[in-house]
Amino acid sequence: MSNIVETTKLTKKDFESDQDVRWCPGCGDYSILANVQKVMPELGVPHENVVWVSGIGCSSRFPYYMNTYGFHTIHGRAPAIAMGVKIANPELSVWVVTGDGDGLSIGGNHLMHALRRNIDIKILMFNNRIYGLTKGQYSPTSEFGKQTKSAPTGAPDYPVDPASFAIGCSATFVARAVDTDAKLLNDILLRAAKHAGTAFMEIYQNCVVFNDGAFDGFADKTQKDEHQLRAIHGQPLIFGAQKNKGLRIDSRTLGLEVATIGEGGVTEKDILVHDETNSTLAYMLARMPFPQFPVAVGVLYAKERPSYDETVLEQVAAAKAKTKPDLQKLLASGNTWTV
Amino acid sequence: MSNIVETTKLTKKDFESDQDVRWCPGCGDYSILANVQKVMPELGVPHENVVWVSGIGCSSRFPYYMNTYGFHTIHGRAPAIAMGVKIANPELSVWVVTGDGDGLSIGGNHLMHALRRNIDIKILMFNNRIYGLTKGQYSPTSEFGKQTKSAPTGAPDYPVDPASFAIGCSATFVARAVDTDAKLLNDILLRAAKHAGTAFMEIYQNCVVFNDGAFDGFADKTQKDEHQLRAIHGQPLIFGAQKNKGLRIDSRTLGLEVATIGEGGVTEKDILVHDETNSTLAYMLARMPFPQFPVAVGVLYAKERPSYDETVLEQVAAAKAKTKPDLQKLLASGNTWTV
Amino acid sequence: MAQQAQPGTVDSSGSKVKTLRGAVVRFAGDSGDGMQVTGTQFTAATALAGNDLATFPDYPAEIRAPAGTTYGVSGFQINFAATDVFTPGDSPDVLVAMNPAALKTNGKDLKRGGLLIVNTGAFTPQNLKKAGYETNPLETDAVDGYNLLAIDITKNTLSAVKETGISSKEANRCKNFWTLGLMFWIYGRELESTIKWIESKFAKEPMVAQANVLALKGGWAYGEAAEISHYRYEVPAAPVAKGTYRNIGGNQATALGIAAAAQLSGVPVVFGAYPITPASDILHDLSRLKAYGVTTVQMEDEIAAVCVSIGASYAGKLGITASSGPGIALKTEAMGLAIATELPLVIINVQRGGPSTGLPTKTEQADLLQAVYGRNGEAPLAVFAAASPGDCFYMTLEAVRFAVKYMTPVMLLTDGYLANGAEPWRVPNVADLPEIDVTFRTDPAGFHPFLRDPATLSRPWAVPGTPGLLHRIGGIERDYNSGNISYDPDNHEKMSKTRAAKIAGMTRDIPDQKMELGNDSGKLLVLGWGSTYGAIREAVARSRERGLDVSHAHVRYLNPFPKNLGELLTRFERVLVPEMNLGQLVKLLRTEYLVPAESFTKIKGLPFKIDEIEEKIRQVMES
Amino acid sequence: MAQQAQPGTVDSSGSKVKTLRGAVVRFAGDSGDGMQVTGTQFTAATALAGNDLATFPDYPAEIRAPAGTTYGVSGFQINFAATDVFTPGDSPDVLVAMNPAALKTNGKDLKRGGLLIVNTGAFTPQNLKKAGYETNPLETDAVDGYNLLAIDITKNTLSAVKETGISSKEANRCKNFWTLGLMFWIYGRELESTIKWIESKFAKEPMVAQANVLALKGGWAYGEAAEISHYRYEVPAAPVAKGTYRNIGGNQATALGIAAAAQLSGVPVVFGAYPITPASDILHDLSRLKAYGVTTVQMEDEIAAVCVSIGASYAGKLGITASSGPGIALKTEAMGLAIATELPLVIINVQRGGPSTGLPTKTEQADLLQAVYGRNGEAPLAVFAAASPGDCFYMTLEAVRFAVKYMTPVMLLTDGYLANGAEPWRVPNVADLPEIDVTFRTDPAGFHPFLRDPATLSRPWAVPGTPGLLHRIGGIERDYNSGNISYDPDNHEKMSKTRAAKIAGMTRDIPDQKMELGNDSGKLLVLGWGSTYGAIREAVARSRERGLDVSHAHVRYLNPFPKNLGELLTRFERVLVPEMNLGQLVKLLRTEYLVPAESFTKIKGLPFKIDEIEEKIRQVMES
Ligand SMILES: Cc1ncc(C[n+]2csc(CCOP(=O)(O)OP(=O)(O)O)c2C)c(N)n1
Ligand SMILES: Cc1ncc(C[n+]2csc(CCOP(=O)(O)OP(=O)(O)O)c2C)c(N)n1
Ligand code: SF4
Ligand code: SF4
Ligand SMILES: [Mg+2]
Ligand SMILES: [Mg+2]
Repeated sequence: MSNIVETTKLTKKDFESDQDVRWCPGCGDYSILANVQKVMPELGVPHENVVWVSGIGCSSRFPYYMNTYGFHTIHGRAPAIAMGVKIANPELSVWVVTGDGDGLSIGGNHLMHALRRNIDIKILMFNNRIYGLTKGQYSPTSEFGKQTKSAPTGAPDYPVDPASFAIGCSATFVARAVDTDAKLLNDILLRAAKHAGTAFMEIYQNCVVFNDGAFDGFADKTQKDEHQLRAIHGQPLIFGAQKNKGLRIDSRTLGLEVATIGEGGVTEKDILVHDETNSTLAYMLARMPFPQFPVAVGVLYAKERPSYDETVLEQVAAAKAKTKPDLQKLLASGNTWTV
Repeated sequence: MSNIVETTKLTKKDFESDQDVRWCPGCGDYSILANVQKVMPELGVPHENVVWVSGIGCSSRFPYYMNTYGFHTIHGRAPAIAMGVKIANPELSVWVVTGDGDGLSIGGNHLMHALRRNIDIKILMFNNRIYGLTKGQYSPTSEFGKQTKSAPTGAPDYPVDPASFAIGCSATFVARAVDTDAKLLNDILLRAAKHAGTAFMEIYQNCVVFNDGAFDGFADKTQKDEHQLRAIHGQPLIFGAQKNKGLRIDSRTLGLEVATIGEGGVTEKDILVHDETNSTLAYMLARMPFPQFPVAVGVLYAKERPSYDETVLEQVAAAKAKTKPDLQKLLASGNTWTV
Repeated sequence: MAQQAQPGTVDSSGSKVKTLRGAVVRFAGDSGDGMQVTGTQFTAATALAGNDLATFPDYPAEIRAPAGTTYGVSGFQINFAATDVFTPGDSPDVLVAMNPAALKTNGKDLKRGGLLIVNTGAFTPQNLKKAGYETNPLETDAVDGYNLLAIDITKNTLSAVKETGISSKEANRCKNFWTLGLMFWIYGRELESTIKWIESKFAKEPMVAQANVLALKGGWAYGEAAEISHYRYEVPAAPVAKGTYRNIGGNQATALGIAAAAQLSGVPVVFGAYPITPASDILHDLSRLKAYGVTTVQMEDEIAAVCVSIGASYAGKLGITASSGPGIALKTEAMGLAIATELPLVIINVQRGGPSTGLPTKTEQADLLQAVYGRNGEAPLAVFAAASPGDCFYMTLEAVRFAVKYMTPVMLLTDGYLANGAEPWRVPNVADLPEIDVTFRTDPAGFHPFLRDPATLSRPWAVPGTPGLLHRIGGIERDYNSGNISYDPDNHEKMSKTRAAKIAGMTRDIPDQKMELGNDSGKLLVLGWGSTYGAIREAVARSRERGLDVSHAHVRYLNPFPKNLGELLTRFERVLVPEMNLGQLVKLLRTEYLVPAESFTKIKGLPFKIDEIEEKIRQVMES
Repeated sequence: MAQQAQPGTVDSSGSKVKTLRGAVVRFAGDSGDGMQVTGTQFTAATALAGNDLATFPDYPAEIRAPAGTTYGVSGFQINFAATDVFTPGDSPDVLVAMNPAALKTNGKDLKRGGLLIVNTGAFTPQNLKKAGYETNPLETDAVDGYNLLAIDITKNTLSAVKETGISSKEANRCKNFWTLGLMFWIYGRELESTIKWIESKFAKEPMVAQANVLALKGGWAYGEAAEISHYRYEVPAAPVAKGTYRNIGGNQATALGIAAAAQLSGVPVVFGAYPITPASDILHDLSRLKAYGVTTVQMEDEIAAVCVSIGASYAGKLGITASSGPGIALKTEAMGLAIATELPLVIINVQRGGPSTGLPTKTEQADLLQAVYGRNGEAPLAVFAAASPGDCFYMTLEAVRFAVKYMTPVMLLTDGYLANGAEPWRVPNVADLPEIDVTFRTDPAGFHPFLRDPATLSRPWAVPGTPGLLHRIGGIERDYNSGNISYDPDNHEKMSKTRAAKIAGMTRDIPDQKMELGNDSGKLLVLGWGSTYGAIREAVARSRERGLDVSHAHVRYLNPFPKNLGELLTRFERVLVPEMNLGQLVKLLRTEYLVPAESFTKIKGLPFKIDEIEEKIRQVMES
């Protein structure tokens, strides 16, 4: 493929690589892949400036299927490698794909540090609440007590919630989506692309083989309206098939509750309005227990803060403005004597 | 030391090892050590059942100075090793000492997983916002822009707040203290000891050599009353030299504010009451920006949840109740044939 | 072993049954075709018939590849004979190909003149295309030189199970049992045990059970009816030692070894793990053995997994961890801590193809030098290796025995081939198993954490909870006596040399190197380690039958080597070292004994074939 | 070099000045006594006087130990001479002990008959007790056999600086300059450059500056006044090559090498690091060189540090990382990825005492086998080593040059002794430095990511951002041509052998092994690597002066070895390999060349003394 291709507007097809896609038939990864390929041309980034970096897992095979630059690295380390790519060349649009195991089990630390540093990379975590590639052990997002191959009498671990973890790590962009929800995926991918810093997206992804139907309670078309709450900045946090339920807060106990508009004198004005710049609210939305509460999706939190790469670029520019590099002088710096 | 010692009530002296304490003169670690040694006898745990595990760093030398069992391990891994100790012998009282570098930089992942698993170990993180042992590089808790040996033009990293990180990880016990505040240390250590799960304590610790006075703004005796807020369950969140300031929340914006009692009609009733079982409140308290807000200390969050070790013990007991181990039978399990 | 016809007997139907010394059979089909079940059932029946055998499955790398693709092909090979069997066999004598993709990927392996059974029902245009065939190979010269038995197994199965009224989708899934029935007829196996297995497996779905039984019988009936009795063979029972046998895979044997170690030592095991292919099954098996004193802990990564085991060892339990490739690499630093603090620990490395992620589902022996040398500082590590699936059990016990006796980590090397391969295993009598003695220090008198046993140089195991033994240890160099931190130069040298001497001194307890086959001196010694055992054993046996002066020895203790090994090597004119790497044991031998041992390597993610080694022996003897 | 009096000259005061070939001086005092500054200033003046020299500081392991304790003693040793100097010297000829603890820890090293200068003002009962003395050693036979120069330096300093009116606490801190003044007098050094240094250093505190200058002059004046002119020596200038010189430490040289690599190649560096002793200073130095195209990234751990560098290399910058001991161990897995994906990367290992945390502040050479062998799978790694502080500069350039030319990671081994030691270094002319050619692939025609240069077997460096070269790479085995995932057995063997051949083929560019000293054949070759250079060089020189037929060669390229090395070894009757470990290079030599090379080891966290090697050579020649 040559330069010429880049001058015309790219299409989804341009982002499809020549490799056979080898996920299990029916895997949620397919839908995410298709949607990402669809969104990519929208970004207006030159084709050759897109890089996908991943760790290890079913999800992490993603870069092979994208016709962009791609690096399938080692388990859990994608954020650190992606950071190297971005620092080496800030022109690049750097995307990371990781799984709940790759990103939160072995790779939790790199994720935390990427998030707090706010390096301008976009992280998609495919959360299927299981280790797919190694054939079905429980992951850090699996439910307490879940029976799997490695826990026949139930996982003794309490799970971590990716979004509230990210918020606790001072992330600047936290969103949630569902593998099959094209519209939602599209929205958050575009928002993430525009965010100048680390964008973290948790995508609920169905593993048909080892954890089928894990999210049916809210992801299934029939459940979606009643059990998903689409958070939109500046709009009330309303959900329900009738769009008549909303979230309210008790300011003394700081507890959330579901209120039904029209019942007991509740009006839309009583419903909390989503403020994506409020991390406390994001924290509460992320942690709502299901099914007592709906699952919050969309952009839970977004707030700009200087990105790591930006700060480093400024420092380098400042250093270059101050010092003209002269290697000979550098080598001879300090006390010298001549014989 | 023989058995006989154990039958009489232990004293602080009993917990002092015979090793020379080799921190820099004036280091905040001394005060923490002395207070821990003072509290230990209060726990009523047999002397030989106390184990201190640490990673690497100035702070991590701690176990050598405690006359208990002690294991000075490798950088960042103390929580995992301590978990092994606890699982191997649930009778033991297992304590971890770590630093902001040891626990949040290289060891952040193990910390996260210990916290979510809720294994019954007690973690003291000495936060001096610097790498002490390696002589003064910035740490994950150092301020953005801090100038150090490794960042002469300022750290480009945005820090992570240990307490809100812990809360985001679904910790069950999160407390804060100051190295020199004996009373506060005493209180949280005792509370932590009683908590059946992972107890996380962040202790602000002054590094006289590489980050002297980092906490003077609120830790210094002259500043303490005005700039520390001691959170006590069930009591209003009041602080200030005059004890006339308190925290209030705006239930629509979910923002905290400082209100002065007696001004503008504010009474004590308007002040938020601390509920240590509310993780949202804990999150807000942990993240209050200083100096606009006071620094919250004490038990920010505490809520019981089955501990990992308890769950595992139950599973083992259930398995033993079901199966009487018969090695010969086990070896001959599955399809067999006899020749 | 070639499928050579021998003077035969006559079967019930009156046809001549040829008697064979043995045969290699491979089942290949789509992942959804149930080839692993077919293979396992064929194995069980073969074992019951008294043959010696070995098996090897070949899973696709993908979890569930699309139906009909070449990369979705799943295989299972069995080698069975009237004599001792040491490997799953080289080229199959019989290949069952359930679809075009299976033929495409496996066809080239079938021995010239071998029997090729194909399910023509699956040779649809669509499947042919998916497999990359432009024309139907059954109609070209592609199958020339084989005995082709082309049957529409799909159709035959459907008609066999019709009476059950089962859905056609489910009926179609009975194909593998129909095929198995045919294979049972060919080799004269009893149907009984498989019927029983089907009935218990599908107890909750009686219709499915019935259909599978009918399919099985249908396949057998087809053999009887069709005029194919010239394909019927008999492989007489092998003269094996008396006892109760079971089939065992390497990971299974390792897991049983761990449970046995807990029982024999009386010290419970804490098994720290993080899933990784091909080691995960050890975790899976052990997670069901809580009643046997094994607690499994699934940690957040391999570093945490080894650390939780180290913590457990420190607190007086048997800390064991297992991993592979990248996971073992990650444990490097923590293994150094266990070496430095002299704590017992067993690290099981189920080797796979490298470097980096490499070939996760394939086998290799390329971690030996890493095991022996791969840590910062002088960090001596005992390294053992298992030679066969069943041997994993015994070598696991050895690893634990040495770890607790010498208070030090031991690494046990197995590999993907051992892990997934299987062989009949004589169930040992528990009373005959080695004792694993553990003494915990309890006496405070004169106690120091590094007070050494003068013979083994081992330090006392003094665990938290013991009154009067309070002490501190750590990764910074420890004083020879007190164990406190010491920066003293002479102390460091003394400690370094002591740690080295402790490992070197294990030779005291390591059995002398014995010969597997042949004389203990002569022209050529073939020296192997690990899973190459079977191929070398058989290749040497065949070469000896041809009159060559060649012997086989197999090293199970790789660091330190058995004390007589050096001397043994000097008694041969030449030493050949076959390895599935680029030459690693050979490096250790050359450095240790300055012998010009020669390397013979294969690094294809696949085990050696017997033929390959036999051929190499011939070459070496001629050169 | 022994401090032997020679026919001397007469100094300004008319007293006889003995001329020496050289001397070893050690300054020792409390951490707060400013010994490092004293040593550095003495070094600067000595360099200006034209002597060749080498220095080594000895910091306490603690950050800031309590005053007066033995573990708080800080030392600085300098060896200077009228001839070439290769090490900081064995036993000092002169020991300056600023307090009892300094005498306690250093006294035993002083040469019999050496000059012992003590500050009696610090020999208070309290300090004596802290140092563990029961009686004042100056009053016992402990100092018999030394030339004791007991001066109350504290009191003399206070009176020298009195006129400034400075506080007595600050006055007391001028002791070191008083001492330096005395030493300057003894060795006839100029005060000028030090006075200038003081004035610029304390520019903002003129009173402190004045006091220090007065102290310096006071020390000198004391020498003139006291009747000690029999202690006055002259060491003539050394005949060194013309040029501009500076003093350089190993870490400093490494950092400069990295900056130079960025400038010479035109490709900026991304240096990923996590602090660790003794490697951290490379990070510190580089963090000030942003203008030179070096971006430092302090990561959350060593795994992230190597990964950020790999990411940068992938994106077309020079990825470099540095660490030590446990940190290097942690990078193991990721290094495998860089090897597998064939990306340039330089890993600097500043070795320290091991295993595990070991002796972080002490030196050792025990990571060589790990460097060569310590990864999962067949993961060949180029390994180079620097021989002296200044050599770190050149070997860093070499490491980068090979990494980019061969598209592969290179590990450069230095150690704590090189890192902290220093020597005069002739500043190279930038125009004379080797070129570092980098070509990025830009042509899409026929591009494949693993298309190899037929000579080097190196793949193209095709970086994101380049139009038309979109491709994917990863840690799973890659197809020989397309780079796509391949599980093909033959491909894996081909790729494994190619990766090995690529590293082996570097011999093409590696300079032939040259002799450092002596003939290239004969009775004994002493073969070293790394920081043992100076001690071996000098020991061989002295042995040759004594008429022994011994030569010295020093290996800088350890994997692969220079192509003539094997042949060179065979030209000597015996080969002796001194190493600061338990014998690692010797293992590589034995395995590679089957030569009975003999090992001579020291593993005390300390460098070899010249005497130790000389003595060993004598023994070997006699046996
Ligand atoms: C260092 C290392 N440890 C373990 C593995 C084995 N491994 C591969 S993927 C995986 C977990 C995958 O889980 P997840 O990230 O959730 O991805 P999924 O397959 O579910 O998409 C593990 C444990 C590995 N490849 N490398
Ligand atoms: C694997 C590894 N990497 C790096 C180091 C070097 N190191 C020792 S302590 C430390 C940081 C200490 O910081 P912190 O935990 O905050 O402890 P402090 O000294 O400040 O108490 C580092 C980087 C090490 N010992 N091991
Ligand atoms: S195992 Fe699960 S996650 Fe992996 S490809 Fe299959 S369905 Fe998808
Ligand atoms: S360096 Fe800082 S943290 Fe470390 S001992 Fe000294 S004062 Fe304490
Ligand atoms: Mg997953
Ligand atoms: Mg710190």
